[in-house]
Amino acid sequence: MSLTDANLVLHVSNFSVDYGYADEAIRAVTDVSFSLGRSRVLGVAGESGSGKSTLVYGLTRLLRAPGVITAGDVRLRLSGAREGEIIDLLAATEDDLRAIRWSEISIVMQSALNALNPLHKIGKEFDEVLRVHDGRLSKSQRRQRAEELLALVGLQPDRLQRYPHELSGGQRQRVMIALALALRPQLVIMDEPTTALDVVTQREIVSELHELRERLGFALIFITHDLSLLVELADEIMVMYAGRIVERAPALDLYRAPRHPYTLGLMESFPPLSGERVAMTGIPGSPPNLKTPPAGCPFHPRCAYAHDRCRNEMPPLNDIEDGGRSVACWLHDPASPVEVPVSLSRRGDTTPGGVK
Amino acid sequence: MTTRGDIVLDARHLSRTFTARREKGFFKKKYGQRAVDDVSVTLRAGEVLAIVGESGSGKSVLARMLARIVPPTSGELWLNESQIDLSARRGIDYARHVQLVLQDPFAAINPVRGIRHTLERPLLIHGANKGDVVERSRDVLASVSLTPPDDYLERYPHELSGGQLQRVNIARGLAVNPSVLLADEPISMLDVSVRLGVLNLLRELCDTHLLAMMYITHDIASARYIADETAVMYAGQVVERARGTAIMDAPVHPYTQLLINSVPNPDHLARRDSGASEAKASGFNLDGCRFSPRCPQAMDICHGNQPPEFDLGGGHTSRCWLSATDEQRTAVSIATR
Amino acid sequence: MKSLRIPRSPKVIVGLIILGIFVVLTVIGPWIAPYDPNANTFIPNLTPSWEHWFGTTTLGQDVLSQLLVGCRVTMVVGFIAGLVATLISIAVGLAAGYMGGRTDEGLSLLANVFLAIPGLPLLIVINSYLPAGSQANPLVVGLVIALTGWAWGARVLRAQTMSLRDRDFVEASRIIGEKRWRIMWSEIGPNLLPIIAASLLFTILYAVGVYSTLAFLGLTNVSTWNWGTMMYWAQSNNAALANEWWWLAPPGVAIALVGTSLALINFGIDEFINPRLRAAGLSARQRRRVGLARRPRLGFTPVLRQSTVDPKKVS
Amino acid sequence: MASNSIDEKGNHGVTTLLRRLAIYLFTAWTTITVNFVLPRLMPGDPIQQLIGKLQGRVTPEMIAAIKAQFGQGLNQSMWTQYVHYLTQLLHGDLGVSITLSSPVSDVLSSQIWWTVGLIGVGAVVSFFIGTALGVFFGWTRGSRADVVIPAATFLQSVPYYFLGTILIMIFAATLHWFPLMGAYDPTLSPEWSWTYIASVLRYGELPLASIVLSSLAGWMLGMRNMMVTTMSEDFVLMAVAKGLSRRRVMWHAARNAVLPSVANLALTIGLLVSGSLLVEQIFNYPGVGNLLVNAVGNEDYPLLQGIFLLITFTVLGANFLADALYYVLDPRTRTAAVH
Repeated sequence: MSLTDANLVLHVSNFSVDYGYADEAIRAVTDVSFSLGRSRVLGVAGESGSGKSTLVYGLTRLLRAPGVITAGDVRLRLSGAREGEIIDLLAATEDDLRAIRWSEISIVMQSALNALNPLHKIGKEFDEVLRVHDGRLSKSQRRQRAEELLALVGLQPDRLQRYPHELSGGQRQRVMIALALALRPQLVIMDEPTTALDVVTQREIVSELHELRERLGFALIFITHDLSLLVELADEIMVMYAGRIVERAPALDLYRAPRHPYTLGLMESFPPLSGERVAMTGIPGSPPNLKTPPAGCPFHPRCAYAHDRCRNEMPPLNDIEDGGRSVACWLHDPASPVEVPVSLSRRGDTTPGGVK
Repeated sequence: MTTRGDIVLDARHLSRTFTARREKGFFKKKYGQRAVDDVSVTLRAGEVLAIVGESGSGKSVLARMLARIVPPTSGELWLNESQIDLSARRGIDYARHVQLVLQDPFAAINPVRGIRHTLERPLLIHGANKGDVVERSRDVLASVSLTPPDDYLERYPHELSGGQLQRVNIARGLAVNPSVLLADEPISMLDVSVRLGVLNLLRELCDTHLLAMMYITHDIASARYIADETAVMYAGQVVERARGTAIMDAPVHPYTQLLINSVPNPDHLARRDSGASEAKASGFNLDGCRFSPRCPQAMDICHGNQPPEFDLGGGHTSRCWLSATDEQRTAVSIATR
Repeated sequence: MKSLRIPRSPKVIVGLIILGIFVVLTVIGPWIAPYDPNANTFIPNLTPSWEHWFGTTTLGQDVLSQLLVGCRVTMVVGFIAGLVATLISIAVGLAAGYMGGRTDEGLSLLANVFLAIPGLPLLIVINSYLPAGSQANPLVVGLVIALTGWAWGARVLRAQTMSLRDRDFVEASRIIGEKRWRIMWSEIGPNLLPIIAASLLFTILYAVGVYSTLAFLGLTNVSTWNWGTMMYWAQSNNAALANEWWWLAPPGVAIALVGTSLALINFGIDEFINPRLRAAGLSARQRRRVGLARRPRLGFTPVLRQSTVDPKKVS
Repeated sequence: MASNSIDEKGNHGVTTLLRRLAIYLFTAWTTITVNFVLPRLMPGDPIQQLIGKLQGRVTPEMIAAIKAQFGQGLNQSMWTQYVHYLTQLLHGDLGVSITLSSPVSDVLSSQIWWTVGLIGVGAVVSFFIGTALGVFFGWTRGSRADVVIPAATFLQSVPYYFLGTILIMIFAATLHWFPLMGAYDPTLSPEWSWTYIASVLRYGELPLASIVLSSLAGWMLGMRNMMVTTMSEDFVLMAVAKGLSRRRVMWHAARNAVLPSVANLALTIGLLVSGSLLVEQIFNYPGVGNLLVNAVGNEDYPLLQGIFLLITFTVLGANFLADALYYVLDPRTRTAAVH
């Protein structure tokens, strides 16, 4: 329930979020638990409406009205001067939160153009966070620091004099990443930071992110709908569907040997860039409407292996095998009347590229 | 009687330059000012030609020129072996033969009109009998697997999911039985899990109706999945093209190679050199090879001379000096000196 | 057009009720007026009483009767001017916004000129040159008001049309071969309805205000009863100095109420056009009911340790 | 060689500003032309009627001057008259006021400062207070402070002349807190003395308050809407995520939200001036508004026209200043975007 392991940065248990109040409320995130180790990368995959963004905005208490956190416990281990202290994010006061924001947790939003104040030069964005959180820095020190940060993401120092609209999409997103690292936070959250960019730019930014993380050692929560991208980037991946975690596994294990039919379906939704061309099916149907979620497992209407129990009972997220994997699927219940298909029972150490 | 492989739409040397445009109010035009520069494409019955490119590569402008809603600055357009008079206004007849399906289904369907209106309009415009219209709307909905059609006909766009809307969007394009279907990034706005369904639908429509189809995308893997022929565009030009999967399996042009290496691919987890720096990431060259400022293999010749399309055999071409013979390069060097 | 539903907030309902009352009074006002508004046979300066609900004027006239009779002229001029101005602005805004190019340049210039010239002084100048007979004619005055009041709506509609013109569904209509006028009318038009409605409300508001102002200045025929002329007579008889509030208040409050009702209805339209304005907030009572200690603040998502969602729905 | 986009529009912000200037100049010319055409084209020939009425009441020279100004009885082509009219305007000659028997330009230059002072100060004060209130009520949306919204809506709908009259009735006639009317103590004569200036300020309080009160609600409601809209932008949430103080976050939002208000400034100045002209009528305050109403009543067409031109030009000038302010405040108008 708490953050006993000193190597953990964040511990989340039974976290739930609603949108709206009373009769109009819908359940956007249900019963999410996970923990994140120092310098680890956690990938969150899911389609629009799966609750992945709601989850992280909720954790950081940044979710806008009418979002309401309805259950859970979120603990963050502080670093730096407050090393060893543990803060309960859901019980924290506004002042507590303000003190740890950006210095301990920073966030990169999907659209850098919208996230940067259009009236501020880039330099001012850096100057502001540095000044607010560290009053000891002089103006020239802040400027020097800003230039270092830009250099870190491969941008020229003269970009500080530019306005956001004068930069290209890739440059803006780099600025956002540099800004997020400005105070050396131990946790950085990135919400689809590369979705709006071209693949080539995405590749450049993702590579940079790798280097930066190895160099600076921050923990990262990376959200995207692109599972392949996550497999490259993340240590561990959570797949979300209809507000719940349906599968959680180390990245390569998830890729080589998915256990949830939805994860498998997602993978088979990306045609491969090599090998034989074969017909693929994707996932039939469409994601559920959260206002009227189906009874039982929310995925059952689209699932080829659904049986009676799936239609009536919500499967819990259970640990399976060893190696820290868990899946929420009745298929893997010992009492399942349906035999687990080969595609969902492969061993995790099979050669890469086995999923075709 | 059309047979598979017949040339339906043939575009030769199409170019489009956008001259300086006056700012109108606070609204910007949707596609940028970059030109399409001397692009030739051939669409064949029952085949899919994929155009792959980044945003701003000119692929959408190309599609709009083929649909004749953006007039080309120069070039020729042949439909069913007769030349189209590009100086004339696009007639209703051309619209019946060539249809364009737009990218974003949420934007491409009028939010305040019902699905029925959206499907009936093309039929009525193109002279369908008022009595038949409902029946034909049902048929076309069924052909994009929205069944039973009556469940959809009376609904409004906000009541449908993205995947369903995109099917309606495609159905509208199909309603008049066109011979050419141009699909502009038809899956990029959709949820990941429904993308393949739409791709499969397009392929199936292409095969059953012997449609000549152009599939525009920034996702080269989806092009590999669906296309009979693929062309890669960069800065308004086709830099490489090939039939089948040759482009993905053995890319020749450095840009194509960069594109393919950039696609997230867990099967090749070896760290790729990002080489990310601004100098490489921006700009294109108007005098020489457009890609030369970013190209890791650029030679002197590339900066001052535009490469032509070099034929590599089997319909595979590459617009790159690397594909030229030594004699060809020498000839150009001498000529420019 | 199901999706064009204006939110039915209490504001909109109150606005519709108030406006409805005045519309009814416009129709029946002169018939239910207890006295002849011109009759100056009553005791002057009576405070409100059962005989004279709103009292009498210094001239011995019944204020209620003037108010009821004046309602019709004021409202009719306001609505006619508002309607005509809105029609002009639809035509100009749609044509300029959709056609673009020269048409747009010309029409926009025209609208910009009318926007920049201060309306009331222009109106006063035009009005003063009108023959005496026309000045007295509310219809003529209404049309002149419409002439000075269309440009704002045209500008807003033009901007909106331009943003719609570049939207994919309009392009899709062009692709299937739809004719230009049909795209404007059948595809773009329905999407403009909320803005047209807002523009209509504003021009009516403007017209009622301007017409009563002209009347207050004595620039219309002062023997035609409307709410402006009532204020004109009150002002010229120094009602304010004599503290005759019952004479001043009815016309002023009536205009303010009409204006408020239009503005309240417009709140609903605003929230429809711009969903961000929709009340995300809860009243204090609703908050207590769902168990929130205080108003949700930006960046501090409230924590409510019990879900409000029916557990059966989530199973 | 390498360039980001084929056609760079480097300084289109300045171009936009110059375009606005061109529109205002065109509007000024239109106004002048309307002023020229209206009396000549109106049915019933109002000028002929005026001259008829004036016979015997004013000097023959004046009648001749009016005839010349409005082209009566001269066998000149319209074009010649028009050129003559423009030439006179360029020399600052607006004709002679019939009722005051002095050049219109003199009359106006002696009265304009009252109007500019009162309305100008009123406009600026109400813009700042209204905007500040709008920021506050936008920021606290959803709290109890929301109750002011219906009240402000009502206040916004109150016709100005009614508000002014009621203010006089309550605060001047009944409570005697303020002087009843006029611009200064009638026992004083205009001079640069402290007593006189103090009297002007004292007499200006209530009219100023009425202007501020009547236009405040409009600014406030508009600003509140913009504030609410802006607060749902990502960069405001970013400001919170960066751990900035509430004041600083509010400033981020307010600075952006004020832009549409400034953009609207130009549109609203005309309305504001129109409404405020009444202030002089109601408070019996000197100034062009008062002159305007009197000119209409007396059919003093030369004066009427002069006032109209003056007001229009002032409004156009203010519009241009507002546009320039917007240009200064929003960097996006100054530099082209890279796309």
